[in-house]
Amino acid sequence: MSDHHHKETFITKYIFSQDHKMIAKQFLLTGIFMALVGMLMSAMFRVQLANPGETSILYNLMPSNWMDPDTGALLQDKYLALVTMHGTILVFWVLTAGLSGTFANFLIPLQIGARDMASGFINMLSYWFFFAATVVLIYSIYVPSGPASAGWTIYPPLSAEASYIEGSGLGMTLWLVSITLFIVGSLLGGLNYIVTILNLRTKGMSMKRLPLTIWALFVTAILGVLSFPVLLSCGLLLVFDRSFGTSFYLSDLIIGGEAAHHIGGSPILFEHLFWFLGHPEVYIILLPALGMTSEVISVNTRKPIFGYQAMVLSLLAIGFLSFIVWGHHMFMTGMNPFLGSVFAFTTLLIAIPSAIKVFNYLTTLWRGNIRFTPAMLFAIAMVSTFITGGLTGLILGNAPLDINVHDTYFVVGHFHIVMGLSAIYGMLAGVYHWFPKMYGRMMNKNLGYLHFWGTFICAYGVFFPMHFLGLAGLPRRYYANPVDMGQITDINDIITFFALAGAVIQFIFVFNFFYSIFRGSPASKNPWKANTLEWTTPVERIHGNWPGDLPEVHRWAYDYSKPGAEEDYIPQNVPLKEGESEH
Amino acid sequence: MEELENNNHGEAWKGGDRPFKSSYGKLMMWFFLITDALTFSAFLVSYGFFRYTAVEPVTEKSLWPVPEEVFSHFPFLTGEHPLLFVALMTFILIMSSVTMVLAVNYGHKMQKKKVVLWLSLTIIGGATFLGSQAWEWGHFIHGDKGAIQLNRNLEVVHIAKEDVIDGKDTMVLSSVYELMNADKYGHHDFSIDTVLNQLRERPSFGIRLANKDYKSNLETFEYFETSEPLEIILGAGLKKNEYGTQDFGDCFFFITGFHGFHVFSGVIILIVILINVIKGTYQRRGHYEMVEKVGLYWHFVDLVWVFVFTFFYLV
Amino acid sequence: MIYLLIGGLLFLAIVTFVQIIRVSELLSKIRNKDVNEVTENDNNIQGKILLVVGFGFLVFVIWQIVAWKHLILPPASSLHGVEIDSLMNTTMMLILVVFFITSIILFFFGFKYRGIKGRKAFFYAHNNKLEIVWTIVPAIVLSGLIVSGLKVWDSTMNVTSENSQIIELHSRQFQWAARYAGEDNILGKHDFRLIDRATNPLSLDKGDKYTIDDKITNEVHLVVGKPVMLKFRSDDVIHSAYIPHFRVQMNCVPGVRTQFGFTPTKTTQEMREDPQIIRQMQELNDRIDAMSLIEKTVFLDENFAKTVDDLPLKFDYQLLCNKICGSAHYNMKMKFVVETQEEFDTWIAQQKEVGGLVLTKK
Amino acid sequence: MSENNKSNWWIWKVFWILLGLTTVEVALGIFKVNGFLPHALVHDHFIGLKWLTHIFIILTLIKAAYIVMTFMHLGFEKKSLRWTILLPAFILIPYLLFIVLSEASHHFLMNG
Repeated sequence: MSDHHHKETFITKYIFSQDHKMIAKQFLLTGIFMALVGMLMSAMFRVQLANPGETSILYNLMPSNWMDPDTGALLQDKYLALVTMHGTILVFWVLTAGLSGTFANFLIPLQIGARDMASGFINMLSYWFFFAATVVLIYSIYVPSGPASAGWTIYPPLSAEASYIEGSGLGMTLWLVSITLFIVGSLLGGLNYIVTILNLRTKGMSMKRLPLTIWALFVTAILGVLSFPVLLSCGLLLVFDRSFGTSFYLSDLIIGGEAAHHIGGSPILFEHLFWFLGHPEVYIILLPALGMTSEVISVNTRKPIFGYQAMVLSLLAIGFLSFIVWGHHMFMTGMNPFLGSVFAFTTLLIAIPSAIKVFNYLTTLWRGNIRFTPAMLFAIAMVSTFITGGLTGLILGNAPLDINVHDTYFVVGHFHIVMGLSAIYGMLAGVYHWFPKMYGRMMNKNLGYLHFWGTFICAYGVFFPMHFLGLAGLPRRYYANPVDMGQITDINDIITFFALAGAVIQFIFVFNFFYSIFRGSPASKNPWKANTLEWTTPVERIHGNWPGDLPEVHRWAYDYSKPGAEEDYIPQNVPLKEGESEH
Repeated sequence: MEELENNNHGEAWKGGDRPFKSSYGKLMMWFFLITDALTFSAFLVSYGFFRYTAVEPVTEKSLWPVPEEVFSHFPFLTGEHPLLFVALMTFILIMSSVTMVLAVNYGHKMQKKKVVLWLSLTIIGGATFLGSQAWEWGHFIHGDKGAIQLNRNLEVVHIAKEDVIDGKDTMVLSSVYELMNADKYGHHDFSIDTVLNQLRERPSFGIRLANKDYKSNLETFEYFETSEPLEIILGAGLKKNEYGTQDFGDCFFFITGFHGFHVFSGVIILIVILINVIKGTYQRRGHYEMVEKVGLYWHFVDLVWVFVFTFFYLV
Repeated sequence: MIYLLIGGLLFLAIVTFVQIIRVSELLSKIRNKDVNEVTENDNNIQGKILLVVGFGFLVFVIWQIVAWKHLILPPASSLHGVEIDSLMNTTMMLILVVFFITSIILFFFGFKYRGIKGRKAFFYAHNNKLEIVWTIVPAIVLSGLIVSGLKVWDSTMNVTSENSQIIELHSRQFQWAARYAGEDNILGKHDFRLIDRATNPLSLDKGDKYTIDDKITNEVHLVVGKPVMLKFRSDDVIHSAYIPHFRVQMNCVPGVRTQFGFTPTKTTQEMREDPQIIRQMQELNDRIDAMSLIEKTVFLDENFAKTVDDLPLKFDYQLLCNKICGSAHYNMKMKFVVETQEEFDTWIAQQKEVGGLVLTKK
Repeated sequence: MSENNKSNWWIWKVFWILLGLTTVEVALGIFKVNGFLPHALVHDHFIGLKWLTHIFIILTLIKAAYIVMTFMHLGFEKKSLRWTILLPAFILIPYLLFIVLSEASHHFLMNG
């Protein structure tokens, strides 16, 4: 049974592969591609905001009918299309699929000691549904009327009627098709992750010994499985409203100067159903990053993560709370003020488990022996953005304070830092950390440092000033600044400068990544001297993960610098010495 | 791959604990059912939302149609038989659930022939249910009362007539067909003017408003002063229906349709499984877990129907 | 051609880059060292950079606060806004304190405990007392925030329309209109099916007796110190009425009624004398002054519907649309004026009643 | 055969229970139309719903419980599995319902 070398053709090995490691890489590559697409879109609208009404070489990346034929400037509704697609791509494609798709697939079987996912076939299907969704989404950019343009939250009626905005025609239909495929893909994936973690752990790998990454991915998968189906319902009802004339979300509309037949529906219902997914989605994005950060910080401080149990409990608490707070996105929709109070209360509760996590990270750093790999730097940056962005959440989650900053750049700054940057940093930390396991080679360290410092500086340069724009009363999704706010132009220019610089710096990473796949220096079996099980597998990555028997687990994953041990790390499969206590 | 999956069950299983003492396939099915339950509950919650908002502002009377009036027909029977047909459909579905349990039960005992028998009966039950639903949809779409749509808030009002019950003069629900002396099973296309003229000529007829208040003939035309009649609606579609508020029809088609789609896919899966059973796939594999998993799905479909039945037809 | 050139340059740059990396990796191979292994030297350098950049970031934050403080909104010009502002300031202080303390600790720890070969980290897995402390302390602080937050929320949102002047704000792509309830202070009914863009753009009910004295205007005038109840309505998509200086925001949702009641406390004139506003307007006017005459004319005409004679520009309250609503979303705004009762009375007397304008009974 | 019948008796028991409950529901529905039920049951409200509606909901939940616990075997699975399946449904669905219905009542207030 130790021999898992089937005859594999190119197609079964690289394309329709059922090996979780290959599927993870497929997710990662698609994720990186989509991240670049999303980043270029943001570069385009940052350029527009700095030079409104002027043309730019960047716009040539888009179909020519996106530009004004005379001035070459970006058209107004296409600006909204860019914003919409940027949001959709980053939230769903990069941070949901790219992050948890990649690392759940890669790490779950390796860290729990399983040969593969519970069902390799369903796992493969999950990727290919995602791939189909990607194709449809990219295609929708090129339809003549443009892609979906109603914001990534696609609130009807704007998303329901093509005469309100051009993108709500075919582009919106394709968006809905794409997101449906995406949901099917992530549900298949999520079900697989959950049962794999529950059922396929190797001997000795009790839930109390699971690495925090796996805990985070577990909670993430549960969140996905419970929240995505409601988005599916929500989207289906919207499809019916758009295409078959029902009135689930529409009422009292005037279309083209005439009263439409819709009556009785309510956009507020849509918003509730949408945010029932939408808020857990924020944590679907954030939790894997938190989990991987815990892992990377522990490995590189050479210390056990402080308060393992508290970390797990706070993960679970965040997971649970994320389901009952969605209304804080809707304080200003005219919702029942009583519900506003309920949601303000539950929202602020989230700050408690988040604070626990931050303090535990800081204590883990205390008296460590920190090794600054690029992954470790990104993990520290992740803690930093989690603090910076999380704190402004106290303003946005408190209903009365939200009145004045709701839908302004303050929100944009907040969520880009706390969920955008944190999750991206977590993802990059993960890539730098597990790259040797994925490809058997090391990524170039110095390029990694360069990439990190560039990213860290530019990202704060982009998103921190946005808070001031918001406090000055500038609404988001504006094609150009209102001129009577001429005083804020300088801030906008600074943001655009950092955004473009940051975008260029990402190409260092792309280069490093592809260069190292083929030319990087060969990695050893356990280059970071880490404890978790994936580092006990051979450098040659075989289908089935371990030659011979599966490893047996005897201890938790965080025995770093344990007193009495010779080395400063003890892998999980090393039996306890006589008289050694487990923690 | 087959080999790897088997390894996870068989020899290579190194005794990692399975906290639920259940195979991964069954767990996956259970978790899938939770997601599906959430999908359905989102629909039913939306339905609750529409029903709750369909209330007349000042009087707080419900503007939602009365289901017992809408679903009051039985094939080959004349007259009003509220809920009887849907009760029969429920019975069929519960019955098919029972046959499914029996099939699963005999699967545990490895009695192939019995499994085939009860699975086939389940399929027949499912197909009958689908047929009944088709009949019901047909009836719903055709309608049997007709209604007048008014301008204000697109209110839908029904025809009523005076009657004597227990010696008291009251008004009862009638239909456009009765007013026009037409056959309700035929195809008609009444114009709003002919109906209004007829209403003027037959003073024993009036209307019933969406809030279930009756208006005598005189009051009717007073009411039409402020709220102008637009057209006659016969039957139901997604944009309008003769029963009342637009969302009633939309929800009916969408929710029962989505459930019907589940039953349909269930029947297809059952047929595939039945073929496998007959071919002896599971007998060779040594267990009928596949039948059990599909059984879970089938019971879930039944479970959803129980809720749809209550909230759509009874309440 | 230009693309070909850029492509060629990029290609060359990449090739050079690859070669440099190859050489450095080969060199280290000769020295029998893995170039990608993190050495003590790396730890030292990166730890120091972390300290410098981290504290640089904190200095950047302080610089922003100092340099841009005058750009943010001046203190609220409404009664409830003052409460919101004071809660906002408390929260902001708290946030900044926590932000600086934790960030300093983070960057300092990173620097202080940078790795040294042979040193062993301190095995410190958990400490229940410590963890309970930093669960309970945030919980207490947060309950304070929540309680005061809910108090402000309740008093802001649960305003009744008694004693308030009632004004309807009507939104559609991409313009606002206001409807004053007239002397009876009751808005006439409306029904979206009565729409007629030419004669009845707000789809008012012609038969309703309350409609006749309503007044439709394209800017809103309010009386200082007098409560006002705004009722929102939308004809097509969701818009959002955002009046930042009053701390007022509410979505306009088709098919759903929403409202927001508040009391303005500063007249437009008073605001124009506010030092912070003067400074903001000064910067704006400086910008306009720097333009050529033609640019000026075009700019003023396009953005303010004004001419050069109106310079320098003066402050006005603005209602902005704050929910994505289509291509001209960013240009959907309306002027608000707060003035004394006398000024208001003169203005409103000049506005025509709906009854005399478009509504003739069918 | 007799042995098989014996081991299947619980299935038929549950079947009769479900059938009985459905019959009661349908009967109540028909009585409601014909006006045989006490006025209080059909017209008086309790927490926003009619008393009869409450009865229907309780009967439905009993039916659902029988289907899930016996037909779907959940009653015979491990306790931890049972709660893993049931808890999300018990928490999330009522919460969503609560929020959306509160919102609906607010709509109704505002539009009135």
